Amino acid sequence: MNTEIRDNILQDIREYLGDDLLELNMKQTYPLLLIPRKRIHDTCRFLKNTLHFAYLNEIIGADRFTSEDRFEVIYHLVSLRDRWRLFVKVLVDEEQPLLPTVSDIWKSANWNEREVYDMFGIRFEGHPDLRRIFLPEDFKYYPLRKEFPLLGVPGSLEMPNTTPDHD
Amino acid sequence: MELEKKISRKKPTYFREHQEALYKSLEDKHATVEVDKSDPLTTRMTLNMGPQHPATHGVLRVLMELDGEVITKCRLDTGYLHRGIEKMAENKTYQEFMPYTDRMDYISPYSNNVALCMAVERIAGIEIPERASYIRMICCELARISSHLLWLGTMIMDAGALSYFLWTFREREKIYDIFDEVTGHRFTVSHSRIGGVNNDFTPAAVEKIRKFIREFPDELKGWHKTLDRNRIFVDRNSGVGAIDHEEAIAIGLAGPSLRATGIAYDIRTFEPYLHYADMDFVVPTRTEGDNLARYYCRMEEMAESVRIIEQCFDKMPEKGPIRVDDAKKSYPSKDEVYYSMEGLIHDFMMTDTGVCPPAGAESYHAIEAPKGELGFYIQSDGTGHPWRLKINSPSFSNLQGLETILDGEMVADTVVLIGGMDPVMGDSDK
Amino acid sequence: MLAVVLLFLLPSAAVAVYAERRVSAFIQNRYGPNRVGPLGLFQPFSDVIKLFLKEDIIPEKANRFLYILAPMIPVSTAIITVAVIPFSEFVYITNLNVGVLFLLAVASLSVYGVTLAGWASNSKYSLLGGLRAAAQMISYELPMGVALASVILFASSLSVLEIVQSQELWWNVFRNPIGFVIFTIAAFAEANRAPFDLVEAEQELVGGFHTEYSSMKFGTFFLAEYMHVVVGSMLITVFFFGGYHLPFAGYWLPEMSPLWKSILDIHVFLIKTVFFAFVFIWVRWTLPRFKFNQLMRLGWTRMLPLAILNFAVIAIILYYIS
Amino acid sequence: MSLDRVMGEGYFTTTVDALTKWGRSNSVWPMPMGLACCAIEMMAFAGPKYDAARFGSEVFRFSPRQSDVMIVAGWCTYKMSHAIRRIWDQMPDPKWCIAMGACASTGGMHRCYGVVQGVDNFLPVDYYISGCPPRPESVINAILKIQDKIKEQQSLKLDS
Repeated sequence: MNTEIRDNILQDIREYLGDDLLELNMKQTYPLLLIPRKRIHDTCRFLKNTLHFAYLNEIIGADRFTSEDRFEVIYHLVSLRDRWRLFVKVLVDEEQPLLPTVSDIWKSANWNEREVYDMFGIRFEGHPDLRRIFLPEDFKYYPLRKEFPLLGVPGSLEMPNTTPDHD
Repeated sequence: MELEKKISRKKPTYFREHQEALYKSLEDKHATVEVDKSDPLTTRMTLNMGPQHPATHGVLRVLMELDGEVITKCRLDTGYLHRGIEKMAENKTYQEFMPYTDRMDYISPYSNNVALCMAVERIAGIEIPERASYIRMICCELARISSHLLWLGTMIMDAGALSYFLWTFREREKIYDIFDEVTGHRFTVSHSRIGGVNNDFTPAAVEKIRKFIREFPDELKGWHKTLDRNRIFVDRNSGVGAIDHEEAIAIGLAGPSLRATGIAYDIRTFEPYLHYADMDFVVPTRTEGDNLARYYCRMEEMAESVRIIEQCFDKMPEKGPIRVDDAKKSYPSKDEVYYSMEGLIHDFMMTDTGVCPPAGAESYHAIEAPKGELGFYIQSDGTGHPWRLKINSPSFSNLQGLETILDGEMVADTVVLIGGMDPVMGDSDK
Repeated sequence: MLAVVLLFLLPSAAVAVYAERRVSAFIQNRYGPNRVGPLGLFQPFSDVIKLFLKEDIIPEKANRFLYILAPMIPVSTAIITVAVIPFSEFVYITNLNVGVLFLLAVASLSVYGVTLAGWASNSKYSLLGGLRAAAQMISYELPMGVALASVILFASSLSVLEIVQSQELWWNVFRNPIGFVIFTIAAFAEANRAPFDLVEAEQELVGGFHTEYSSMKFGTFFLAEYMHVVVGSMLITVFFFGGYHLPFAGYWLPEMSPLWKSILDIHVFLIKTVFFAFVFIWVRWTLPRFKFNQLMRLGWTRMLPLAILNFAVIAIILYYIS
Repeated sequence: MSLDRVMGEGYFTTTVDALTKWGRSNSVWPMPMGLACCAIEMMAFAGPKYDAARFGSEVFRFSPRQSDVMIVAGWCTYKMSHAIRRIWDQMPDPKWCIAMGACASTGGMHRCYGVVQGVDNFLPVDYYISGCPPRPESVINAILKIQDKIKEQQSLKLDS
């Protein structure tokens, strides 16, 4: 990855987002963009269609445990053409954990968004099939939130009946 | 029809809401195969495969709606192995968390160890000694061979030839022996350490590895001989689950499944880690994207792995440290611990607090595990525990693709397709 | 005579089970059962005792009558088949003049066992297994029948004994090799053995038609499968490998007294049967399974036309020779 | 019983009992409940180097109706526990259960919200294998212990 292409890409992103690019973190190996919630859908579309970030690797949820903008969702994008990764971060509020889905842009966002929903309770608007992916639907908590105890809430998941004739 | 419905929709007895949501989601799914609805004979059957089923490689549950033997639509239900490994990671030091990575993709634990170590090393800024990185590479490639061997055995066993499974297992036993000698355990090795590896190769281990890579190509040739021109095997796999490269990227396949569609996305060449940049090897790709292409990709990868191990032995320094000599970053050697006060204190501190990356740092590092890209995204808060550790597991991506691929195939194909995708539920369920 | 044959056939299934386990172990670089009795020979008996004494489960929603009836059918058809097989020139239960038709009729009966078992146990996996069985049997019955018809042309008789006697000089495998190949493949399919075992297809359908069967009902299916292996090898021997005849026996074998001839014949017959049973096992442990649509394609578009062509060619040649 | 009077007290029942024990103990067909890493070692147990077939246990029946001993290999989550219990309920008597590995026995290292801390919470376990994962030798040992257990318990004669 030569620096010229990289600078070009970053320049394109800056131009597209303008003032909405809240932060561009270049301290780590890969750039990390922080953008506002309302721009996420069109930015993702722009990144995929114009800058060839065709491969959505994963969607990461995290709990910052702060009073405002408690959760963050990070989109991990790969450009196979330019051999480069990009991380796009949005902050989500605890009171209203809602984000527009990107599963209409990348099909692979489907399960990743379900995973974030399962672990943090962040709902994705317009998701075709927003169910819990790992835990059963009957479970009412979101385990990766920091207040959830490691050993779980007793009785929140049912144990099988040990008398054989249940039906 | 009413009776059919009654039989197939028996009331679930446990996790009621979950089951109902799952069945409803199956009904809601847009079918990719158009079936003529006017024919009164097309009665549908919902077949539940798993979570305990011989071909689902663990505890995957496949819920499918059948038209005769053709799957019109299907849903995968995962999470039967979900134990909350990411939650546990937040409560462990980085080094303590390593044994858990062994149990993620339990077919190739060494790769997972290396992936975690390298992610932590990147975020904490640790450079590992040269000999250690060669040891890691050799063991990673052995793990790749061992993983692909299990894939080969189980996939052909699912297709009906049981003996291949035992033949490949015989070869796997040899790799287990090597790991037993190198690390002290058959397959949950936990051999890699942050800042190096636990112990050096013994001469016996080197001898065993050399013997293995000498003999293994012949075995590989034998399998090629019995399978490449086997009509039943080829007919069952060619054209089954075919997918083109654009679709493959869109549904986010990883590893050999993606490479079988023609995308040479291999982290070893995409952004080389360890010493893969110095190695001479090719990334096998195919363009068909079907199950047979996945077979060829994996088979050729095994041959490439042998070549990489040979080159590693050529380039590996004869002697040298195997761990960073910096007690703030890695465990001191056992000699130091037993015979010096400082060593003992450092050892204690490493176990108690461990490596502390700078506060607020976020970093990602991926390696090419046998199943695809395995990455760890770590957010640090300055303590020895990760604030958030996200595992990007290849099986998860591949299973997601499987849900699309299975539509329109036959029941008999599900087993070879699941085998060909090679998911490991411990990896995908986290 | 009947009792003797039955006594011979029933343990033969047990021996076949033992042989399968040892041969598969040999193929897979293992030992196989070797703890129970000398060389593990009593392993099948220990299995049978266990199966007899296990709890017998009939699923609640199953059709009880058919569920119980189904396991008996494959066993009885396997035993009935033996009625017309000659073990030597003088040792046979009966010599029906329509023996070949009888064999075909009985063989097509055995599919009822599998299909009924699949339907009656009210499980989806079983149902799929049963459906596959029905389709498979019908498609392979035809090539088998036509292949047998080409055999009948040489003997000009429907009696099994006369078919064997017609092979005294030249075995049918030399005179009719294509018929032999077709018949062997069809026999594999009839016995539901790999690569045609998609009826039970352990990896897809768990156990196929016998998924819901427990205890000795399952054991009966298990034994019936091996009986069909033995019977299948007997049929291949009888129709294509000269039955009890040594190779080209008519040219060099001297006249013998009926007693000695019978002893020799039975041994020759047994050796051939054992060889083909071995082939059955060998194939099972090395070949992958067919897919359902491939099986149909093979049966209808390859084997049936080939069998008919073979029949026609042989008929024309024989017409001009005579 | 008249036969008992002729042949001595309990002759018939004990003979049949011995035969039953012999049959049952020598053909213990496992139901492989392979959940996680231990499943791989369970495969190795059936594989060429360790060869479960020597003890008559190579017939891995995936249908619960036809198996005798359930080997729970790997950690068991709450979501999976229901399926395991259902399969156990479907197995015909007499049946035995082996908890293979630390996770199945006690929850092991996976002390977390998703994992049942030991399958004995809902299954009657006959033998626990230690190790994470246990080596195949330990699984063979467990099978032999199950065989011993079968030989020790009365199969037909319930009392006296």
